[in-house]
Amino acid sequence: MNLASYRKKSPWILHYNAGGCNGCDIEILACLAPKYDIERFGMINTGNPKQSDILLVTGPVTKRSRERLVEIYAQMPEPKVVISCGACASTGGVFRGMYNCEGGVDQFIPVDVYVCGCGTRPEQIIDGVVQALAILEKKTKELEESVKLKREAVKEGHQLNRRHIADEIKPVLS
Amino acid sequence: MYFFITGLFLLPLIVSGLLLVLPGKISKRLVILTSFLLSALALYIFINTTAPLYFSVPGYVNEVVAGADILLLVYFGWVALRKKSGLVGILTVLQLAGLLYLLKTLPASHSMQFMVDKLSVFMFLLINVISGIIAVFSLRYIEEEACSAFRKKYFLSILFWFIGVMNLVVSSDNLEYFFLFFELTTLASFLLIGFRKDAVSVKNALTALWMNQVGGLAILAAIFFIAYNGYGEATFSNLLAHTAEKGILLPLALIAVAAISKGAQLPFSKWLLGAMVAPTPVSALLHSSTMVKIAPFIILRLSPALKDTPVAMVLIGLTGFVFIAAAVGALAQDNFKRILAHSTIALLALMIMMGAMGTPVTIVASLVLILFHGISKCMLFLNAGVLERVFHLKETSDMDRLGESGPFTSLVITLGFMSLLLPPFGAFIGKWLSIETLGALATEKKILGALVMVAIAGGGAVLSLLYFKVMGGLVSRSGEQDRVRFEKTGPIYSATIYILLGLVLAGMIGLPLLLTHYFAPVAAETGRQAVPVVTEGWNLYIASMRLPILPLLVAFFLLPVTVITALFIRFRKVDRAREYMCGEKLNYSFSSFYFSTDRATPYFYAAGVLFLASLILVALI
Amino acid sequence: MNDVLIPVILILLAPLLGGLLYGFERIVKARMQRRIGPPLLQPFYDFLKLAGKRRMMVHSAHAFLGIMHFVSLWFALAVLLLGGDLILVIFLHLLSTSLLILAGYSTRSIFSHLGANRAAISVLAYEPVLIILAVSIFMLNGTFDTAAVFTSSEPLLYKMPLAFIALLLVLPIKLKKSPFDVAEAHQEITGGVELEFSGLFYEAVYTAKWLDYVFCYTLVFLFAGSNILLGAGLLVFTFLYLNALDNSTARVSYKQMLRFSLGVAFSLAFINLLINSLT
Amino acid sequence: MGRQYEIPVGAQHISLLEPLHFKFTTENERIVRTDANVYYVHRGIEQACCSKFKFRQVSFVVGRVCGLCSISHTTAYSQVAEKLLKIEIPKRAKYLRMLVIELDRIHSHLLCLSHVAENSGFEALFMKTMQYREFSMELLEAVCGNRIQYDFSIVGGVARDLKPETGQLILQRLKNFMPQLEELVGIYQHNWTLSLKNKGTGVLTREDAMRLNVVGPFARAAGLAVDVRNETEDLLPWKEVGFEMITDTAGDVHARNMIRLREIGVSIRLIRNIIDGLPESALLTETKAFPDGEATVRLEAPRGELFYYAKGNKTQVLERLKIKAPTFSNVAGMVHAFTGNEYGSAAAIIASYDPCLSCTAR
Repeated sequence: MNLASYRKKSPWILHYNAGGCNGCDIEILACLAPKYDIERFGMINTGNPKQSDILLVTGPVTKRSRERLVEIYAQMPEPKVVISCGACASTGGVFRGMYNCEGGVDQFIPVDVYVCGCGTRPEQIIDGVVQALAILEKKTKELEESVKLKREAVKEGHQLNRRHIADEIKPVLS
Repeated sequence: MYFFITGLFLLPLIVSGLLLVLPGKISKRLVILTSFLLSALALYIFINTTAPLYFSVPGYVNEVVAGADILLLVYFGWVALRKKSGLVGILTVLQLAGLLYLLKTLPASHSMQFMVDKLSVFMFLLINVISGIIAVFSLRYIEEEACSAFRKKYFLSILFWFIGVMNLVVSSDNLEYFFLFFELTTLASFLLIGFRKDAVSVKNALTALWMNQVGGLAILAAIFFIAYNGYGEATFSNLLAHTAEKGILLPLALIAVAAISKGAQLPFSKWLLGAMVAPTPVSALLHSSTMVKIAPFIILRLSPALKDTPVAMVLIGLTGFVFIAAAVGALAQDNFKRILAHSTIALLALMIMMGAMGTPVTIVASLVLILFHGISKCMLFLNAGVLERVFHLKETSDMDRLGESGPFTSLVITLGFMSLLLPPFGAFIGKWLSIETLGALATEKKILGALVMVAIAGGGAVLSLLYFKVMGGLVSRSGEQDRVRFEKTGPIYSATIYILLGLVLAGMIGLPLLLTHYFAPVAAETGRQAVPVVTEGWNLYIASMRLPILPLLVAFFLLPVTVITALFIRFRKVDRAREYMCGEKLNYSFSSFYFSTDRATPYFYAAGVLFLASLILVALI
Repeated sequence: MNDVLIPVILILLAPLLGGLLYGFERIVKARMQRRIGPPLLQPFYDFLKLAGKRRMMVHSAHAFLGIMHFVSLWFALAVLLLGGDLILVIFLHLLSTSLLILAGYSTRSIFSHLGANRAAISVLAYEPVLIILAVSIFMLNGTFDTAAVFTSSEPLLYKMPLAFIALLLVLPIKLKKSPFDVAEAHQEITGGVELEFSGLFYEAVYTAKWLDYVFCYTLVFLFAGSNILLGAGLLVFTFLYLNALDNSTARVSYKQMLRFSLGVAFSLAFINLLINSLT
Repeated sequence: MGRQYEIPVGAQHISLLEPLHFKFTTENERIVRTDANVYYVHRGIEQACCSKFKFRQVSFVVGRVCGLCSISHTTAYSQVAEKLLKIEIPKRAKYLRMLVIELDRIHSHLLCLSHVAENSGFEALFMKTMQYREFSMELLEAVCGNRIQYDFSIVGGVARDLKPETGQLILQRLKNFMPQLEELVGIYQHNWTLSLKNKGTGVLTREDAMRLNVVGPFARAAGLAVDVRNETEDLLPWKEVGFEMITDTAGDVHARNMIRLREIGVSIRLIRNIIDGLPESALLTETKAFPDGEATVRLEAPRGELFYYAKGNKTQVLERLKIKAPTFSNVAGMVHAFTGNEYGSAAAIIASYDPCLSCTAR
């Protein structure tokens, strides 16, 4: 029995509206409701980036939302999956080119699943999340392998507050 | 042995005199040396005392005592005149009249003036070791005080004076002597509280004076009633010899009133809170080893006589009420020292209650509380001094992020508060024993027991909330350094606090041993009944109370070790993340809950007065 | 032999039992809300997933205190199940709570602070009730040892029904159930103290919640004495009661919680104590 | 550390659907001051409508201003464009617009109610309300072809016709919904813990409501009888289909819940009347003209008065389009009504305002 394969059964979602029209957001809310009930898949809407696996982003990224989006994304621990919900989150949609819009979510953070529609239907969101589960599992494996590789290369005793870097940077001109 | 005991009495007094005249550098060494010497003496006496020692002093001392009494009262009268305090004046006149009347009517044959039994020795150890540490601490503290060089010497001198008088208080048997020493501690505290000489200090010093004078007056009345009821000499041992007689109830009640006034229980709680204006070592001294500890000491001394009397019942009721009232009062405080003061009052109430119950286990509980509360409170107060001097902090609400600038201080304060609250610390064991014995009281004494139980349960929870509230700001920090760097507070500050921290931890580890070899014998002699302490496997039985050692041992790793480790531990190979701020990157201000008890305070005082009146009434009826 | 073996097995399996209980509760809750709900083993899937996450923390002290919260809670549970002194158990539980509260305070996170503030208030709300409960039990049995309660043939429930009601009233505070889940309050402070934990460290806090289930249900079980049938009945009743309550109430404010708990639950426990002492 | 505690809510917070930022300054969790920052979602729609899109396309763009009340936006824009074009639309189109607006109002109000329940910590009620809400989403899908973003109103009329069987379906589903609505009213009205959380919190008095110029259910709960449906008859014949004003006096969260629940009842009656009296006529008035001149339109969206101003210059592209959303009027009232409440109620109060910031910021 491979315990690791059960990991994908617990995706906790985090929802952020980066400047959309609320349409997709209320459909995400509808997903939680009894008719669609995504808790069947073990999903919880945590509202807390530190404990989430899946980031559901809706809406085109406005200039003010951009930093918050990246900040929240950075606070999520790997493995993490980003789903852009709806046309405007995926590409900017109808808002593309407006002066305060920066375009799709993938301009700033890597997006794994694009969900189409304006607005997306709950079924589509659920479908997107289920696709994300497979990606999540793949990413988990990748992460574990990379961690294994890294642990051997890193020497002890560096500064703690940074990610360890295997090799020192040598000055080009000496 | 007499020699050493006399040394314990006289050495601090002599040093006190010397400190006034010696130059600074020598007096510094003298203080440190004397502190060591006193501790060593107390330890030696403790080890070598097996049976109670009764001893009398030459006859002329009686006259000296009487003269000193009158002189002291005259001084109080002068203070009253100069500060225009009517209350102090009236009380002084009353005391003077009572004293003169007693001197005139009482037979002058004082046979045994002093009694040094295990309880006294127990107190010696507490007084001399803890006060010694405080004296050393105040060397540095008072140096930074803005006052003249003479007043600095004067301050140290009174500290030692205080220690000497305290040693005398806990070993005097004769109530007249006891009265003198009692009033002398009052004097010492009056001088120390008024040390800074500003308006608030003077006012609070006067409050302390008159409140303690009420206690003195009560003692005089007790002496009178002992003679009036025909019990002969007014000594503690004489009182204890007449246990279970109705006539001694009134003197007992009166002495209990004295204890309540010294112990700052409710109607008298104001003076201890006001004492906060004094330099911090004074607070440490008053709270941990001297002054307020007279209250549980008196009750413990009288506990065989008090036990199961109506007076004891009222006393238990009063202290139960004080416990919860002080705890609630503490919640409303923001000043660090005032919070400590309230928690002292609450715990003193518990000590007095345990003493008044007088069963073997409760006496052990009372003793455990006296000792460990002394150590923990001393540690906390000295840290308050450090906070004041090094970090310039007085209010808890300003102590936000202390964990970053002063990791050691914040660690010690956290441990200090935890030691008053949680297993496996000594003070907790005392509290635990109290709750368990109160269960028995609730079975026997029905409603009273149930009410007291409620007060203790509620008060305990309120205190825990209070401690959490204070610790909240202390431990908060935004990140971590690769290596912990303790702040430098100077050798004297850090040495004294290290010693106290060591004592807290050592007391906790050695608790099973201490219970068997230290507290049990003292309690046996104090309560006049055997205190069986048996170790069976992993359990320690005190009378019928079972103290499982294994959970406490594990709790040791769970609490102090964890809290200390938490400061030092560094997880490598774990990435750091920012705190969650809803995606924003702004800075926000923090605070804890605050509470206000302004409306309740008058009712607390009123209830205290009612209890006090019923204390006397019960004894009369 | 049996007196030791069963508790030891229970203690070792406590996280497992708590996890199952939690999973089952999520299903029951979902069904009460007319949903299908997650699978029974969902908490364990969560557990496995959290173990595989990248390790992140705010700082080491915070993470370490979270882990020690779990350890000390497990220990408190062990002492309870092994028949230890009830007062000691309550204070050991307080110890574990205090470690979590300290952890909450140790960060500069606003919601974590707020959660710790509220958790401290919750302690004030339920702790006196528990202590009174312990003393009431002492007055009936003459000992604080839970072992004596587990083996006594006369269930406590018949003698102290009011205390049982008081316990039922404070259980939602401990288990962080509506209407008294102020310390966790997802919509207000997004989980409170737990907020800053992630990955492996959150696992400790998450699993500690399961232990709390076992702890609370053991307290309920105390009321049945050695009568296992009654005990099972009480457990089922409490389980249904808690879920029904959770699903039919909104969260009250911390002040209302404190008022209710100290006013109603504490008074009930006190009246029970009085009745016990007078009879 | 002081006595004051600053609590941020947003941009990302579980109790928010949209990015907005509140900074609550609290004492013992009692709110003493609120700072609100609502312009996270500004996208620049107005400018785009006057430059990128032709005036017939704009009705689809302004629908994306807000997903909750897109029909109100498209209808309001269509109306303002029709005024610029100086055309009168067929009566059937008017009735169908009203039908969809009212259906939209039902779903929006139920969503708001469920959000209040969720933010009050009443998860089961959230689930129940959301479950009951699904019927309105299904009806909207049956009428317009999409669950949200209907694009139903277009310049000159409506895009789709209502089939008779769909009308019957609506009546049938509404009939089914009536007992459910009564059940919801019962819970929102009488649940003890919910009323602890909702009664007396977030109070906005009538005077403040008037002073701060609030609109919609927020104002009606405070006792102000403001409703565009009551005031204008020129574009949509509300009175003809039996509109009725509903107000309350308490002005707290509970009153707002009650207003919404009762307005759902009114909407149901309106829908029944509309379907019963649906006139037969064309759906669209065709015209080849270009917009010219200036015009304003007011329309009652679920959140209150929606205001459109447009200016045409006889080209395909509008010269100016101005949208004033109801939440914009309410922001001042929202910030005001927090003061003195527990922070614990703040999430519920936010939800009870039913803020729509994508409308406000555009």
